[in-house]
Amino acid sequence: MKRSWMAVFALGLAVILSLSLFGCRKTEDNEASGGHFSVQYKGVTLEIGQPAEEVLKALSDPVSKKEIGDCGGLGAQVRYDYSSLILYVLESKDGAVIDQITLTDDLVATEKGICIGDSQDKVKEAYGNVIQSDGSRLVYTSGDNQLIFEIKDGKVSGIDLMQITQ
Amino acid sequence: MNLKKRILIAVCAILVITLILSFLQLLVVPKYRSNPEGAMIGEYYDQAGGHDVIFVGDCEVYESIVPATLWEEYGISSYVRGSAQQLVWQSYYLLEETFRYEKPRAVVFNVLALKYGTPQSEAFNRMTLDGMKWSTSKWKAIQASMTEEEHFLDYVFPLLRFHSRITQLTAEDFQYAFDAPAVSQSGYLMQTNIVPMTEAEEEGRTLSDYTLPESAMNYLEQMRLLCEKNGAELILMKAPTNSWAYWWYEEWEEQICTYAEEKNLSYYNFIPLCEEIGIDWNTDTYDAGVHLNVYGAEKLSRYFGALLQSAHHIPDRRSEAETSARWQERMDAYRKQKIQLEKE
Amino acid sequence: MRFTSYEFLGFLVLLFPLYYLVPKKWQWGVLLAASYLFYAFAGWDCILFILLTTLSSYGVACWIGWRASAEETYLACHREEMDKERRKAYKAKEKKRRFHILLLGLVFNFGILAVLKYTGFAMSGFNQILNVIGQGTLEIPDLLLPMGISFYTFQTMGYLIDVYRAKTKVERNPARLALFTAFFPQLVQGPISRHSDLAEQLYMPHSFDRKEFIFGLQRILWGYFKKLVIADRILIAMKTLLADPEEYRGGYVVMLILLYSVEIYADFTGGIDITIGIAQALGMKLRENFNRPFSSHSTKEYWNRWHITMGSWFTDYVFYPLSVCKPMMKLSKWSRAHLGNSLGKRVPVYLATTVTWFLTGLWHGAGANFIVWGLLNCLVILVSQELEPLYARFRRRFPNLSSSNGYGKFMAVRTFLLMGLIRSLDCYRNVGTTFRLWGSMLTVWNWGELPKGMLRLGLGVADYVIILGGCLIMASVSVMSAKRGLRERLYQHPVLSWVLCGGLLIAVLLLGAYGIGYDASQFIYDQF
Amino acid sequence: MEQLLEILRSMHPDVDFSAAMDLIDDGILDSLDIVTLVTEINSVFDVTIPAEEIVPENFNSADALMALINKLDEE
Repeated sequence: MKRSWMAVFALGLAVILSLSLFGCRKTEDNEASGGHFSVQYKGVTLEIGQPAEEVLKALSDPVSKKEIGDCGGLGAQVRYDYSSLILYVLESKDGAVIDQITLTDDLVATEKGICIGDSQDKVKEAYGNVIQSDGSRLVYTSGDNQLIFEIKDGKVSGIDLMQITQ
Repeated sequence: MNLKKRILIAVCAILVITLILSFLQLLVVPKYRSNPEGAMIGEYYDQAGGHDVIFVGDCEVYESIVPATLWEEYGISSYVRGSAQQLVWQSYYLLEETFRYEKPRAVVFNVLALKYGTPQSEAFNRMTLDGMKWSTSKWKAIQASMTEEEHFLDYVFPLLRFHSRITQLTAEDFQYAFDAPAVSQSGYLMQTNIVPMTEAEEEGRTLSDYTLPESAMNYLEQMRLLCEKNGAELILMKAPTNSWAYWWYEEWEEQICTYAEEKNLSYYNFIPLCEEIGIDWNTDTYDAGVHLNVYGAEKLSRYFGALLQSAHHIPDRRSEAETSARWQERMDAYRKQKIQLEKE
Repeated sequence: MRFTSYEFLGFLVLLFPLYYLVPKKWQWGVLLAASYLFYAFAGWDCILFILLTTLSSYGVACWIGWRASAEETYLACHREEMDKERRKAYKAKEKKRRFHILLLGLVFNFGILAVLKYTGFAMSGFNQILNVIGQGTLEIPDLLLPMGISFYTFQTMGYLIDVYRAKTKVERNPARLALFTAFFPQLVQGPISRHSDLAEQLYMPHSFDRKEFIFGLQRILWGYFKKLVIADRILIAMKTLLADPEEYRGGYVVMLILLYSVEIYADFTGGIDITIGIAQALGMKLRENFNRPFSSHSTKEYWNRWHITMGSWFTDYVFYPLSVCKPMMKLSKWSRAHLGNSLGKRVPVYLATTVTWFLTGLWHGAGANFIVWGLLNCLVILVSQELEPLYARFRRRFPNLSSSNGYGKFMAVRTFLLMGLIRSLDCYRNVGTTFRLWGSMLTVWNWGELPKGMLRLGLGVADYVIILGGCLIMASVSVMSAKRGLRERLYQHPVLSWVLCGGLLIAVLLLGAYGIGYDASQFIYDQF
Repeated sequence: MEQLLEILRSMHPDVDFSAAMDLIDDGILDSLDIVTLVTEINSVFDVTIPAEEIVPENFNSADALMALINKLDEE
């Protein structure tokens, strides 16, 4: 009597264990090594795809603001020039989102501390071996974001954070 | 209640329901009065035929080319089949359809749209494609333009897409349900107000990739072959814009120039020619440098007309009675709208 | 493939003619192919699990069937030399062996369900314990949840238990059992059918019956009306309310409860109408899953009218066996001896009820809030069971009042609100938040700003008017069809039925919350 | 039989069980009552009603119940 009870449960457990090991996991999307790219400016972290409203409120008013509507009047590209960076915002019927960030001087750094003027090696050391390097640029991707370092004679001459356009 | 009677009732009921649904469809489909960019494609059909030059492309085309000036000054009969953010494959299929209506001598394509290689936005797709009459070209254009969230059925039965507008209907929807007056002058959307361009030009933003998408260039190549097959000369143009939002990068310019040389097509980039054309960014733009207003467009058309006549032998048809009679109507309509808009 | 997608409508438009054109003996084959095609849309890898369940229950059922027939032949040929005593012992031994085979099937299939659906929940619970003693956390695997796994698993296990109880004959053809398990209309959200009811209908050839087919289509249309025009429209407002529970407190919670009650009624009964409508169009009769639930006067009655097939499944296969099994018998003897007769009598029943409701809650979803939802329902039922003598005395003291219509209405409203309150646990998905918000209903008084506030949730005045109109239509249809089938009566007046159906169709196409403007949501019960 | 009626009456005093013919179908006895009844019968008549016997036919009237009890008794 005892033996058959044990057999039944042992078999059941074996099945469950094998299932959980084999358990067909959802295909994990292969998260690239680099974490999420972001930039710290006046105490506010700026990221691509972030809703623009709070960020614009948190940052003091920009040096200049230029808005260009699209042909059909459905949305607009807005460019906010700040002292050491330019913020491109995409406005559409479902809200405004940060589309691109261009650093313009060495007062602002990426989340790994790289600013304009740093050496090429410092960039490679911080962001790992180069994933994409076409001539005068170092390009790193993470998720659907991209971080681009323009390089001129060994030094970083421009930093851009943007979405990968198809 | 015998069977025959039941079937009769069923057939009548289905007929009535279809009638009601098609009327509701006419009601809820957007009429594009406030944003006329959506209504232009549909206006071509009752003016189709007898054009020597057909322009296709996005807002840069229908805001910079004035067919009325081309006719008035050079006797060139032309039509602009432009629409908001018209993608290159949409231009291709529009051309494919246009060649069924007429055989123009030349086709002019504005190259800015080559920067998009994949479907962009559902709203712009609707503005360009809903106006088209049903044909294999429209069917293929829809297939090529649909974003993931879109369904082909939503194009076949626009009621399925726009049904939610039933609670936001305005007088316009009832007034223009069955037919609506034209919003454009042979495809040109007149803009008379003036918003000068103030600060210095800024460069466009840096791009992650400066090469034009391969899919777009393939469609350009197909467009060239299509024009060749139909005996039309494909001419490439880049309308003069001066804004960081629609910046024309040198890398793109190089690629277009090499392509044009390779296939020996003529390519006119009007941006460096602004002084020669006489475009003054303080008076000739209605949105601070992004598009030309009517005055700028007339200047550009005057300049381009001369080129078309000299280099591309587009005939002067003012002497032909029948064509000039047709164009007389269009010229009156053009002048009337211009006076009226300037009053506002 | 959701019921509200174009693909599904295309699927039906192709299936119906094919089903009636193909030779009669192939009809069930067409259904099987259609069901697996429908399932393939949900993902190829899910098919593995439904096959696993089907084959395992086929094997176990045949094995039990074989053991049972072996027992009969043995008894038949040894009838003379076995006296009553030995025959009884042999039968008991055989029954025990069959029980073990059954147990094997149950453990295997419920094992699959437990692993795929509850590992995450169990591990997160385990992690909480680990955090308390500071050992860090386990990485929770994101397991794939096959569509409708809870429904088809319960249905096949019901079949296994029925075979063990010799309530239904063993299905010798695995393909037929596969159809019983994966019959596509009921895959998404039930009803959970019994093998004895459904099996015969599935394999019997069906000739085209115009009246049944029209009734089926009408019911499908009615399901889509409730689902698209009412349920999915309400969902827009609910999403805003649920996105930020802290902001929408007090009066908003009451509105959420009311909205969710209407939304889940329209959504669930709509989905079931589509399911039963499809089955009827194919010539089959599925069990009704609802019977005017909002007219029930008590929670117990409510659970006999809402999701009937689930309730009866748990009663037949969990509640009764649990309350009559040997350990429970010993417990009741013990409790009767020690706690006196009146209290002792209640112990087994209450214990069985609590366990059943715990499992019902767990079945609804892998989350603490579902379990609390189940136990709360159980608490209400047991409390009202205790108060029964009090109600009886009240009825005796005020006979005319208690039998009056008004009192009936009062009880119905009371049950509706009580069920709505408990059901909001589904919405907030977090027990703490839900209790806090229940509290806020009393403490926070923001009814003043409600009219303006409700218009900020993504619905305009027109939408609320449509929802109200929808509720009136649903109520009147429910009242009219209570006495005699509405479609039956309508069948006599084709013009009127065409006007109504045409109106419904136009309402669905025009006012339905579907398409790019809205993202027509899943059925609430869809994530099972 | 009398004992059985007495148990039934203790649960629902206002129902005349001797005459009633469809206790389950009319919803007079619901699942809770059935289980209480079964546990009572098991202890009073010293039989064990298995779960598969809990079906409407056996519980619809007092006579049917009595027949079930007798059947289980002499099996």
